[in-house]
Amino acid sequence: MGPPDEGGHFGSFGGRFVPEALMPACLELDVAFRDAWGDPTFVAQYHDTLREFGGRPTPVTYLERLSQRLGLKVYAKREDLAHTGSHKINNVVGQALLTKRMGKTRIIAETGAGQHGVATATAAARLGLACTVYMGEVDTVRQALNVFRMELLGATVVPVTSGSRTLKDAVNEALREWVTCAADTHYCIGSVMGPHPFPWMVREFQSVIGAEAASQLRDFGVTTPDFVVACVGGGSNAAGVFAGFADSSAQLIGVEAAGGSAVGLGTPGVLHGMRSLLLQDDHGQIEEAYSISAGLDYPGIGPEHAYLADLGRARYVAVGDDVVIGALQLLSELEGIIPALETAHAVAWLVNAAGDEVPAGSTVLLNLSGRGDKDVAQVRSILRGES
Amino acid sequence: MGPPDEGGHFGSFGGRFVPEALMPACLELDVAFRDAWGDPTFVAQYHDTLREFGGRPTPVTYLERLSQRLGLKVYAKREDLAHTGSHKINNVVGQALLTKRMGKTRIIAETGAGQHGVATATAAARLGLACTVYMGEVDTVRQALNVFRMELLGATVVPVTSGSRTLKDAVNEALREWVTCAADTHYCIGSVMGPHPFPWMVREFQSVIGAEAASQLRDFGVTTPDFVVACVGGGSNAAGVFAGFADSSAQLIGVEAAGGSAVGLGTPGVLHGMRSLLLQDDHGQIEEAYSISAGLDYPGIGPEHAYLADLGRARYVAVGDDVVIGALQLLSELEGIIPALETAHAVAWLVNAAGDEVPAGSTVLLNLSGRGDKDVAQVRSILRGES
Amino acid sequence: MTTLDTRLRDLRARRKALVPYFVGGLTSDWTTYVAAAIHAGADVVEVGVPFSDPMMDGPVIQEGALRALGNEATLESICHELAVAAFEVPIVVMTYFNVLHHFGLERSAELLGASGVAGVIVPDLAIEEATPWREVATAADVATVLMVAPSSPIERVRRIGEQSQGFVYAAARMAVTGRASDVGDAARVVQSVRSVCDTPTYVGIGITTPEHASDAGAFSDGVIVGSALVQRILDGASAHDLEGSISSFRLALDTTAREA
Amino acid sequence: MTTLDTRLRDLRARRKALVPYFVGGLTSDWTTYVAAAIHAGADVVEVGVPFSDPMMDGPVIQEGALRALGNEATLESICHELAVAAFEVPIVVMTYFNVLHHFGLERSAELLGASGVAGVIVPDLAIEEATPWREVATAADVATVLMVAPSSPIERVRRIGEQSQGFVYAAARMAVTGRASDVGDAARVVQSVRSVCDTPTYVGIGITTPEHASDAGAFSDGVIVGSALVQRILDGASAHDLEGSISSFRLALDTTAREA
Ligand SMILES: Cc1ncc(COP(=O)(O)O)c(C=O)c1O
Ligand SMILES: Cc1ncc(COP(=O)(O)O)c(C=O)c1O
Repeated sequence: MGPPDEGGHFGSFGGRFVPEALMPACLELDVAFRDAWGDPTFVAQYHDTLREFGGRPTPVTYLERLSQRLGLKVYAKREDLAHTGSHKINNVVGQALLTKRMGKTRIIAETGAGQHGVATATAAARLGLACTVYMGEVDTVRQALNVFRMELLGATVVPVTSGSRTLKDAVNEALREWVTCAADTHYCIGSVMGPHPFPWMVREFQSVIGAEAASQLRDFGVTTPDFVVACVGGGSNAAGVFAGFADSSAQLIGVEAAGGSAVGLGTPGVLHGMRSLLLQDDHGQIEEAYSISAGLDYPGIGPEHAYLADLGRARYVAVGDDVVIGALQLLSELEGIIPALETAHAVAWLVNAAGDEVPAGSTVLLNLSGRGDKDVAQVRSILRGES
Repeated sequence: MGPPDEGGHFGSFGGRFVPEALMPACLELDVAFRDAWGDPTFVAQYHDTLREFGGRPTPVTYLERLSQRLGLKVYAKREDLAHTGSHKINNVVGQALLTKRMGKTRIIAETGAGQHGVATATAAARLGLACTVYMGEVDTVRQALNVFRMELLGATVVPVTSGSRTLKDAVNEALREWVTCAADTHYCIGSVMGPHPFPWMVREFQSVIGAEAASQLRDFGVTTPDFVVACVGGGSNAAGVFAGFADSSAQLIGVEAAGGSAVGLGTPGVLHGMRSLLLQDDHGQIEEAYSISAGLDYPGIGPEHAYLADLGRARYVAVGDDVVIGALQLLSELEGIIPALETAHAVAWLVNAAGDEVPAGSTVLLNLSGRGDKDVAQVRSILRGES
Repeated sequence: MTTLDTRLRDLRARRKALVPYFVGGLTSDWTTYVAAAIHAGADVVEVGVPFSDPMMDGPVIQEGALRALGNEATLESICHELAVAAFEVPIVVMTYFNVLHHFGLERSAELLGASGVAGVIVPDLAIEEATPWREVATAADVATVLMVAPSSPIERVRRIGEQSQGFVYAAARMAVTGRASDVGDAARVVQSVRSVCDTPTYVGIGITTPEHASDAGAFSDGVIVGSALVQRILDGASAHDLEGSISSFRLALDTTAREA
Repeated sequence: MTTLDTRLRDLRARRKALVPYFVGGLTSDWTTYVAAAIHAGADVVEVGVPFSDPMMDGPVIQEGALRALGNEATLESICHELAVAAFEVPIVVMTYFNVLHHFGLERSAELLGASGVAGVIVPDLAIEEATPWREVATAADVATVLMVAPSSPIERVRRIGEQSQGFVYAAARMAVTGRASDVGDAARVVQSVRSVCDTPTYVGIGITTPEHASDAGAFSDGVIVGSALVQRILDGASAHDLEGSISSFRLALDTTAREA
């Protein structure tokens, strides 16, 4: 997976569709990121922070009992063990360090369920940056504990009351806010989305997942897995793990939520600064995604994924809410790892595809993007028929 | 910190005060543990499992902003990044592997707030052992989500309705159950307590904390920290980290909850199979501990700590509930790490002692025993004056 | 040169341009507000085609868009109503790029042109991505009005100035649409536009009162008044009520021009 | 040899021992239950001194201990009442080690001895840790009764047999106190005790019905009946009611002995 063109295009996707007011900030960021990413001192600082603070490298775990059950060899990349409980920390550490390097003192972010918000607040606290997080009002109620976590970390959480009051509106609001304060504030976007250079930059910050996993698999004697499987909301964990295997023969599988399947059900469009595949109605109005997992509740997908889908280099599949809980239970019981509901989508696909699309005996790298602690209350109510 | 004598005594503490029915199991365990711990294959398996599955080594993080605030150099050993969110995993992985080695197929455990129960259920799931967890009925209500987590992991949770229906009664009940099933079942105790060989064995399994930390501190150029600080419930995380510095000049500080301060307020007694310091009334009836943090709610302390206190090798201090929340907030805001309430006791002591008992400029190793996610709802209600 | 270019250069010779903004489809009789505005002295009318995710708009115009979407307003329905109304002053449609993209760039340009729309403002279409649209729009004689922001460095102002058709939209401040208490950085922005091109330059973003209009009119070629008017419609003002407001903007601008 | 050793060897020559268990302090008139039991043919009475954390006891005796603690029963109060009652049969106190440890080993032994208590059972005091206590207890002529479990390997049974005073407590099953449906592994346990020593051996843990008593009586020197009786007291049975129950245990044991 190479860099996009100068304008941030991956094939016909990507680009930079933002108000002129934000173009200078996007261009400044592009220059700053290129410069930093080519500077061994910055790269070392990024890796050191992730190691010393973020808990990297996360291990690869051979899932022996799941493998037996499925007739496969399944290895899990354990992003659930990263600080704050998912891969989100990789990205925010990179962006927060870049913020300081650019001489900015404040960071803003959008968040859906709160994972990216908590991660951003965490990196901001650690580095002494002010932090404001935009969160749909509906989500602030559903995820009140994450609001409190962000506040504990010293961040200000702003409930977004516009539109559908969920994630996509939080992105809109963060962008609106960024217009007013880009001089001293960096917008720390939470996935491989938004205007260039975000999709590329976030992928680069997440590619540590794939780089580590490729070398860790070799320690297990696996040169190239047959499949690399990751769930896809915006697509950052998938992009990060795919990056380690782009030049290999591994089949790359991105698993979307059926109710947020931008590749499966979307059409090309422009939102949040990028051209990509989007869920939209007949008039180009963006539709809301719906998924059991808040982190997959996004009506779009990162532009690079749209491109990989176009090329056929990665395949995108969708999994319905109905099988996700079962997959979460299976992994918990067999391996002692309660995955995030987002991650459980990837598990669910694998369980279903084993012995079929994924032939018996295949070697699979599953990106275990996050832990399920945040979801336990929800899963409990679902299993009790309370929701 | 050497091994206890053959009968499991650390000075006048420890020993094996159990019904005859359990003596054979304790003796068998003693033999099995000695044998395993001397067997490089087992030791490698233990370390491999912790590395591949448990997320070890956990990093040491230099807490730059807290250090500045306190005028100290504070390093944190990040057990919050271990799988399931605390040091508890080190112990349960060791005991679960030993269970298999002994040819047993089932594991039982007590739990208070649920951390040790979740960790045990996790290790049992991973290794394919059956698992039953005893939990005070009061705690099953207070910590319903942890009950559900254990169930997700395939464990059976038995609410204990005897006595005060909390942790100490759960230990009693687990021991009672163990009497009936020791032939095929291992009792996986959750701290450095219980009859010999538990206090010693659990300390050995936790000493990975101190061993790692000592070597990681050297990477920071610190040969010997001036202070090593850990919170103490039963005392397993403290024992584990102290083990790396026993032969050094570091001052070892164990921080108890004021309402569960077995060293500060206890007297020698016999409970749960060990002679140690206990909270008890004038007639030798055990008193309930009370602390804001469920994990420190134990009326005793591991026998080795009672011994270290006697010797003066370690110092035990107590911290009241009132300063714990502030310490949790401080670490969250300054460092982006929300600690467990248990851990926050150690932070609270350090904040208070900085510049006084802990002279300005001292180097401190803080054992960050666990993450605070489990406590966020409680802290929120406290700060809102709801409880 | 599009027709809009010609008309607005002519206009400049006569008076300061007053450009009220309305949300297409906000009410079933929304075109009567446009007519009233023209009657009160509007020189150009900006008509918003609603989009679900209007990232350059503040709460007032967001609310307007939401209501219009609730009324099932679409690019086609609004174009149709504009075609029927056939207003005498130039109409400039404001919408987000996805609306055009989804309908098809060429198809959109043709529809707009055929409906008598003179130009478009697409706030999320920066110069870097604008070329494909500009080509088809120009072919349909639909001008593409570009925006200059206070943050735009002079090289960008130059490129925007070169490419913007009809007029240059000078953003008075680093903010999304909404009401404000002054004309912000407008003078500096207009000055930088003037230094690189000769296109008429109108000030928008935060123009809320006739005083703002007269302030901005002193150094620019006109003003765009959006949220201040839309808020009144949201609050229930009739087309007749609006006419009064717009007249006072007209008066303020004309007075400024005479004094200058 | 303690006095209890002598008395129980004498007893063995006469009949199977019936050892009912009561929780000291469970009711204010708890000693009347002891008296009734003796009247109904008890040979020895086991009296529990309650402890907050009775880890060898099932729910019934736990509940009894909890109530007794609620009544502020202590080692001293129970010893005092036993001293006043001065029962003619040997009294064996059952308690947990912390109760003695806290009061002081020597002081406890002296208090027990002075109160006429003939022996103690301390279920959490295994042979490995028992010596300091045994020394002071023996000095006060208080026997220390030890327990053999189904899990005890023969070498341990030998050591327990050598050290146990008064009788050997043969646990019928791997369980804490409670009611059960049979005599479990008692025969095997008693047989292993018999193979290593000549001390009278009583079966306890789960002896619930007169049938169990007669079963166990067939191969042992006596039975201990605890939870079955305590449950009745918890349910409100009077001393007189209990007397009837204990008589039927007596009858069952005596019949067995005659048939053997
Ligand atoms: C655990 C986890 N996995 C996956 C996602 C989806 O994001 P992405 O597709 O960017 O990896 C989220 C988002 O919150 C998440 O929390
Ligand atoms: C995070 C954490 N720290 C400390 C403790 C106290 O246990 P110990 O003293 O055995 O380390 C617990 C117990 O649950 C815990 O969860």
